[in-house]
Amino acid sequence: MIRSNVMSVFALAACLNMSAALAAQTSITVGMQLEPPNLDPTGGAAAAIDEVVYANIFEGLTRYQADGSVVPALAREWTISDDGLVYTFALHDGVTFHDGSSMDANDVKFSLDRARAEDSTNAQKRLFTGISMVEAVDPLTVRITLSNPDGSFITSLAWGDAVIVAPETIDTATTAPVGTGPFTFSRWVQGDRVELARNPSYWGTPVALERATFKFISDPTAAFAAMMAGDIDAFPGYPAPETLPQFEADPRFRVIVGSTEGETILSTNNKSDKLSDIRIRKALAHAIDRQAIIDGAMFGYGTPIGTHFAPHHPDYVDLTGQSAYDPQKARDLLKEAGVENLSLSLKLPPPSYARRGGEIIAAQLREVGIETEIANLEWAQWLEQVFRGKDFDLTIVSHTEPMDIGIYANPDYYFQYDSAEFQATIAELKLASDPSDRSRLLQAAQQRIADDFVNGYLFQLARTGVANARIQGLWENAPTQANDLTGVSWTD
Amino acid sequence: MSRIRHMPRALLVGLAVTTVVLAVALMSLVWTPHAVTGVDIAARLQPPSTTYLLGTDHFGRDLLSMLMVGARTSMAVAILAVGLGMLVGVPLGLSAAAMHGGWLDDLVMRGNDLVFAFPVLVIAILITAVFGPSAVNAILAIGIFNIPVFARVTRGAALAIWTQDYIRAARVCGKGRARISMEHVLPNISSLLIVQGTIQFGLGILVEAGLSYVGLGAQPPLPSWGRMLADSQTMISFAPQLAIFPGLAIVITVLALNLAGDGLRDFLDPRIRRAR
Amino acid sequence: MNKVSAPLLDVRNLSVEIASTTIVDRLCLQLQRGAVHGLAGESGSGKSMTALAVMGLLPDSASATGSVLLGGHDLMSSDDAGMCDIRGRRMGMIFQEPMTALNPLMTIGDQVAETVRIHTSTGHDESRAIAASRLDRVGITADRAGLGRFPHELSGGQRQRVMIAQAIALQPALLIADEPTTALDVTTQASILELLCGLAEEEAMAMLLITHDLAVLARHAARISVMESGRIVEEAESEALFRNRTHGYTRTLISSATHQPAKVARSQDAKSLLTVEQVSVGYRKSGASLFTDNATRTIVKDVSLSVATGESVALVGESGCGKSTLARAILGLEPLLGGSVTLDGHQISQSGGLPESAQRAVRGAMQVVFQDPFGSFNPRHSVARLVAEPFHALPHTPRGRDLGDAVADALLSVGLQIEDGTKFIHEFSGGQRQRIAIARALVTRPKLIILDEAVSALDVSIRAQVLDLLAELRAKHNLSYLFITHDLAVVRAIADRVVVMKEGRFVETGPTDQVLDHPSAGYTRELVAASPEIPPEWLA
Amino acid sequence: MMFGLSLAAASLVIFVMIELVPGDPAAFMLGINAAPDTLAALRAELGLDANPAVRYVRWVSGMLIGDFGVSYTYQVPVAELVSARLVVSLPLAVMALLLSILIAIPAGMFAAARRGQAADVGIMGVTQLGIAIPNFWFAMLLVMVFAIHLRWVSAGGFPGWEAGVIEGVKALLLPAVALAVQQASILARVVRSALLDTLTQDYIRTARARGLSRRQVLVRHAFRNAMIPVLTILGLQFSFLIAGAVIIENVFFLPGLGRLVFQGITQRDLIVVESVVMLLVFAVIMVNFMVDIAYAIIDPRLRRR
Repeated sequence: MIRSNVMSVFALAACLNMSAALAAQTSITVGMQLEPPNLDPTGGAAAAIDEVVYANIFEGLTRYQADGSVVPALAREWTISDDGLVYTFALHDGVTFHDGSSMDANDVKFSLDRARAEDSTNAQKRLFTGISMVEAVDPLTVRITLSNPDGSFITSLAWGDAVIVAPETIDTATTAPVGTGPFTFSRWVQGDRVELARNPSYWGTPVALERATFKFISDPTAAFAAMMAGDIDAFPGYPAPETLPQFEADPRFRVIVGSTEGETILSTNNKSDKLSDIRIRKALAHAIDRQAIIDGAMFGYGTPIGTHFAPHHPDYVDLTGQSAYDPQKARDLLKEAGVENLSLSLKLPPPSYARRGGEIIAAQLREVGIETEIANLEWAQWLEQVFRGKDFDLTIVSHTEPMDIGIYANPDYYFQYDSAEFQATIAELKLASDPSDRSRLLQAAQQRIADDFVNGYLFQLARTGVANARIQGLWENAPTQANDLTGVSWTD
Repeated sequence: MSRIRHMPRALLVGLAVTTVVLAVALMSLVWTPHAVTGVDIAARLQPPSTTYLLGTDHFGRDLLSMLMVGARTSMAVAILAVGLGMLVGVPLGLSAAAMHGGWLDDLVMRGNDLVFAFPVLVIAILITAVFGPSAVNAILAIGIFNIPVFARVTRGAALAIWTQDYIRAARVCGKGRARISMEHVLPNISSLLIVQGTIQFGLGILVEAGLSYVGLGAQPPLPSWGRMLADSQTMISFAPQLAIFPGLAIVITVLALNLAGDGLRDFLDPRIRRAR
Repeated sequence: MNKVSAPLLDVRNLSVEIASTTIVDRLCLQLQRGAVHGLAGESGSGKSMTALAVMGLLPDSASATGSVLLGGHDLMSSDDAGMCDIRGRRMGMIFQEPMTALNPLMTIGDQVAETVRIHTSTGHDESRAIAASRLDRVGITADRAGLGRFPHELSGGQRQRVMIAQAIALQPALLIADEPTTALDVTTQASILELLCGLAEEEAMAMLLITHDLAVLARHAARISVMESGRIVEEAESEALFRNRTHGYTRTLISSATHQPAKVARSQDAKSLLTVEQVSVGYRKSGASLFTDNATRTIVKDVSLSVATGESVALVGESGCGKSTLARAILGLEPLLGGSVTLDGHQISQSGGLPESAQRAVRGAMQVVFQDPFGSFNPRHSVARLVAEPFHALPHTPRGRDLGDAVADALLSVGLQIEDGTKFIHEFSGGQRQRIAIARALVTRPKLIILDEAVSALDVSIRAQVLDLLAELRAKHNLSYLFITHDLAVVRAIADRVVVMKEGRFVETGPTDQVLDHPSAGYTRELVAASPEIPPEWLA
Repeated sequence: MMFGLSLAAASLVIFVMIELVPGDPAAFMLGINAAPDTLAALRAELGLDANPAVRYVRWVSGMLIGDFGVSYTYQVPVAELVSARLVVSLPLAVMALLLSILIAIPAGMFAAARRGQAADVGIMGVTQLGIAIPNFWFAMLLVMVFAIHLRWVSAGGFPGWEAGVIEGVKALLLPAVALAVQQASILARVVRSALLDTLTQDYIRTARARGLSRRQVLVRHAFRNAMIPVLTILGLQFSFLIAGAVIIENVFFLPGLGRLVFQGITQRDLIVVESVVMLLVFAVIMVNFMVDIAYAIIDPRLRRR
């Protein structure tokens, strides 16, 4: 399933798994724009939690790699029954939690049962709803039975929300997480930083870094200053793309530009009486100059998209031509739809792609005779008014979850797209296992929403990072929200 | 000893600059060198030139035009906020002085102390969080904190007037407290209120800049100096004009208002003191 | 007195200018050791500027020329450092306002000792000892606690004694006293003057006593210089000055000071106009709770008084005795704690309050004139509007032309012009303002006017004119006056009857001549004895 | 008595104000795909389902025994959060205040002593400028010059006092300067005008007549008397500095109280906002109280016998 949470719209995590060379410098300070509210990835939704703890402190049965592939982690290997309902995992031997206790099948059972329990506060509870039973066969074997076959179950287990925790320490995990990862938690200065130290008794390949500090800087200017002043060694989700040319020109730094799973869209309330007419939505699409937005808001970083799908995915269809920038056509469409003096609300969440993009879109819409009333909202307000209250005409948001086109099949989702045809396509997709069928269905889904001009499709969010030029092993792209430091090291 | 008679000159400069800023702000209603609502990405971040006297911002908008409209935003917010403070604060202060020692006086003074005890910026942020960021709510947030200022200044000055014999004479004539407040007290503290108003005006511009700097002032596309600063901060090293000119605009305007306020204080009535 | 010895202070051709206005004009003055020299003159005559010029303490905006020799040493050519050395050591000065002339944050001992310490190398303890002995000399008991007291803990008279102590700490040769007793009560004034003159004689100091009050000089000064508009118009030995009255201005001053308006004849059996019965007035003490009983401070205690139609009654007493509070209570500006006030047969005030209508019925019948000619008028209203103000809320207010006529009448009757009605108050002098205040009081044709220290702030010559005006108006309109004052000379000039008040109570009541010439109460005797007077035989 | 009443009134105002803030902390914490039952479970866990009166009483009675509640987002006791922030905010405020005093008092005295001369006009001109400069802008310029170009100090952040007092002070230096500029300008003007006020008093003339020089009069008599208005302003400034550094803390990414509140507001961590605002109000009232005590120490007229 697909996840789209508020925090994750900022989330620009990184990956690149390289061999770690031992270097003289063994500590790193990594900048992050948002501070995690707590450090328990199984109890909180914020992407920032995973960005600190994923792969560093906590590990799951499987894990994402920098290239987006899912590989075994705590599970050495697994077998799947022919009906696709029973998964049997063999665990690594000799894995211990940071408190010294050993990790075994009971911990796995505890973690998964806890996540799917009635009173669970796991933000991705639905990942686990397909599980009907978890059994600890022996200390190193876990058997999981599903109620229905699920082609993406192994991927689900790689999510940060599915990491393995110990029952003895879970109550304090929010402030003192205890996992099995290569780093142990040392301390958290709320509002400033989280410090990690190398786990000397790590079961896997030991990491090169002895200490790692995540420092939280929300202000883009402060981020720029801290980076320039050398206070921060790497800022994978660097929030001020306008300054990247300066870093590029400076030999001290390396700019890392990668892709994210974030489709940045002009979300349109399809049930709004002003926008229920497809001609008006089409007019909006033609009124928008994507390149101007990418240049103006992201300073050139970003790939135009014509539908809700990541361009780096093999099944991506480039449909940008279908909604090419054509203000005259937009005006004609509006005339055809018989609307004049259209005035729309444009509610913008905090990230700069939304705030800056919003101003540009407002200007572009004004060109074709559509007035917008901009309201800059905080996330909490955005959630309340836009996401839950559906009280909006337009908003700009980046949907950063991988493969999340399925949200269009939910007619109650905030943009309220209700197409029986599309829903049928997705239902079919869920049952399809043949790769070419899946590919066909995914492409059909992309085409459908582009044809219906559900939302304005702007660009795929780039992951712009800056790092000290001597650091290697940082993730380049963000297949999931993480700052995996396991492969990071300094060169001389 | 050479003495520099600086006050009248400062007053003149202050008033002149304030007038110019006001005039520019008003002029922006009918004319700016370029439109400020249009976005022209191709023309972004241009250095000052003959076409764009102060250069362009990250959306290709003319900085000079933005500053002109920004002046309007800042001035309007500050004037209305101070107006709100006066409109509520002055009657409160007048009544408190008229009822000196009574429950109303107590209530007004306690209320004042209470409001003063709250951290201004934090509450302003809260207010905009409650009602949503907008110029109107910025006016409200700044205005609320102007109320106790004017209430206090008015009360202090009015109490001094109430001890004058002409107030006693009026009371002997059977005039009521409300009438005396309007007829005798208010006209005699008006110059003090003008001075305080000028100073609060300058402060209002600073607070407005701070609020819009954190994104809680006037909303785009309406330009405001504070947001212009916030937007351009990261570009200061390659487009310094974007961060320098709005900052200078704030400094110059506030400076002019403060000079005018101080000058007016000395000019209108050398006896009045800054009320605290 | 023989003038063989060289004068201690020799001022020659002293001129002081501020912003090219001459304040002191080619003034010459010689002072001898051990003698008190009086400097008399009305406000603005340049007396204080002369003193400040001698001390070298002129404001920065003033410039002085001429020469000031102290013991042969030219002060005018000294720089500030040189003057600092002389001030406090060779000459000391006492100022008028004891309430503000001492540093409120410093103990009196420290302030007196400071004079010693900055001029000598005396140590802390020794300078404190000197301070203690000097305070002892001026009558402040110099036990340790005394030295450690702060100015606010002392009365006005005591503060003035501290002022004297710090000025004479190092036994200077010259002491300048600028209106040293003007702000003090008459009984305190007498003792302070005795102290000063005693010191001058005992310590062989030359003293320059500056005052507007000729009677003070008549008693205390050996020689007197009379100043007018920056110049000394006459200088003579005291008695000779009063007896000869050579110069016209001196004559005016002396006659004004002793001026008696023509007595107003009136019927003795006139009916009572104002009756004050067992009135008490007070305040709730600050900080006292609403629920405690004895939380009030009573200012006026159970007094009764009546004023007949056409009668002029003076209410006399020292500051804080409650006379102004009583006046305000009669005017309805203060609530009564007990008793009642009746005017012209209508009860206008009683404890617990009366409805507004009770006062309105007789509002026009009673008016007031206050002391301060500067604070009595709203500076933003025209004189006509100011004068017309008492018509407010009268049952039958004249309008339009009638109103204009009434205002014009009132202005004319106090000796002003009709055109003056269009002017603003800052265009008038103090004396004219007091006339306007009287016009305002007259405009409703009242029966009673309460005059609260109405002539106290005026110079003697102006005061004489205003007193004449009051007498004339009283005769013309059969007015009653209740005159609140601290000045017995004024009482004598205007009152038929006098009431002496002390600490909130009446101590003596009776016809003016009888009370002043043959006082029966001890306090009245004290008051009369302390009031300075020019010996009548000198004026014969 | 007055004290308690003020605090009670303040707590009520704060609570009501916070009640009005739209946005559900639980919803914010769980993100946009939270299931309704998860949300309800969290709301119950946070105690958000009780009625406002109960929550008010719970909050106030908790504070009375030093329990400020548990942060919704961080899930640690608010008291812990606040004390961690105070070790940054308080030293910052103290440093800024000290800087401001060190600059303002000599400057104000110097200007007062040379009233109307070029030095006075110059100092007053600079203070006017100091008042007119938005401190966040000034902070920005400071960072550009001292952190990025000269690299003398770090651009922001706080290493913690365990990194050493010198490191801590160094990290707070630029923010303190940015905060102090405006405060020092205001204070210098107040010092000057208070001194000029007292210099016109009668007792100054008396002291001059005693033989004190202008300088002696300024130091021995005028200064102490002028301290009273200066103290008033200092009290106000300290209160402002504790709470008013929100923007500056953001510019320098300092983990201070101001940023905690700001973050609390945007993340709907209302219990933190409530408690910190209450604490700030309490601090202001305390500071005022201490200023009153200081008045009494300086001015014998205000001492109770």
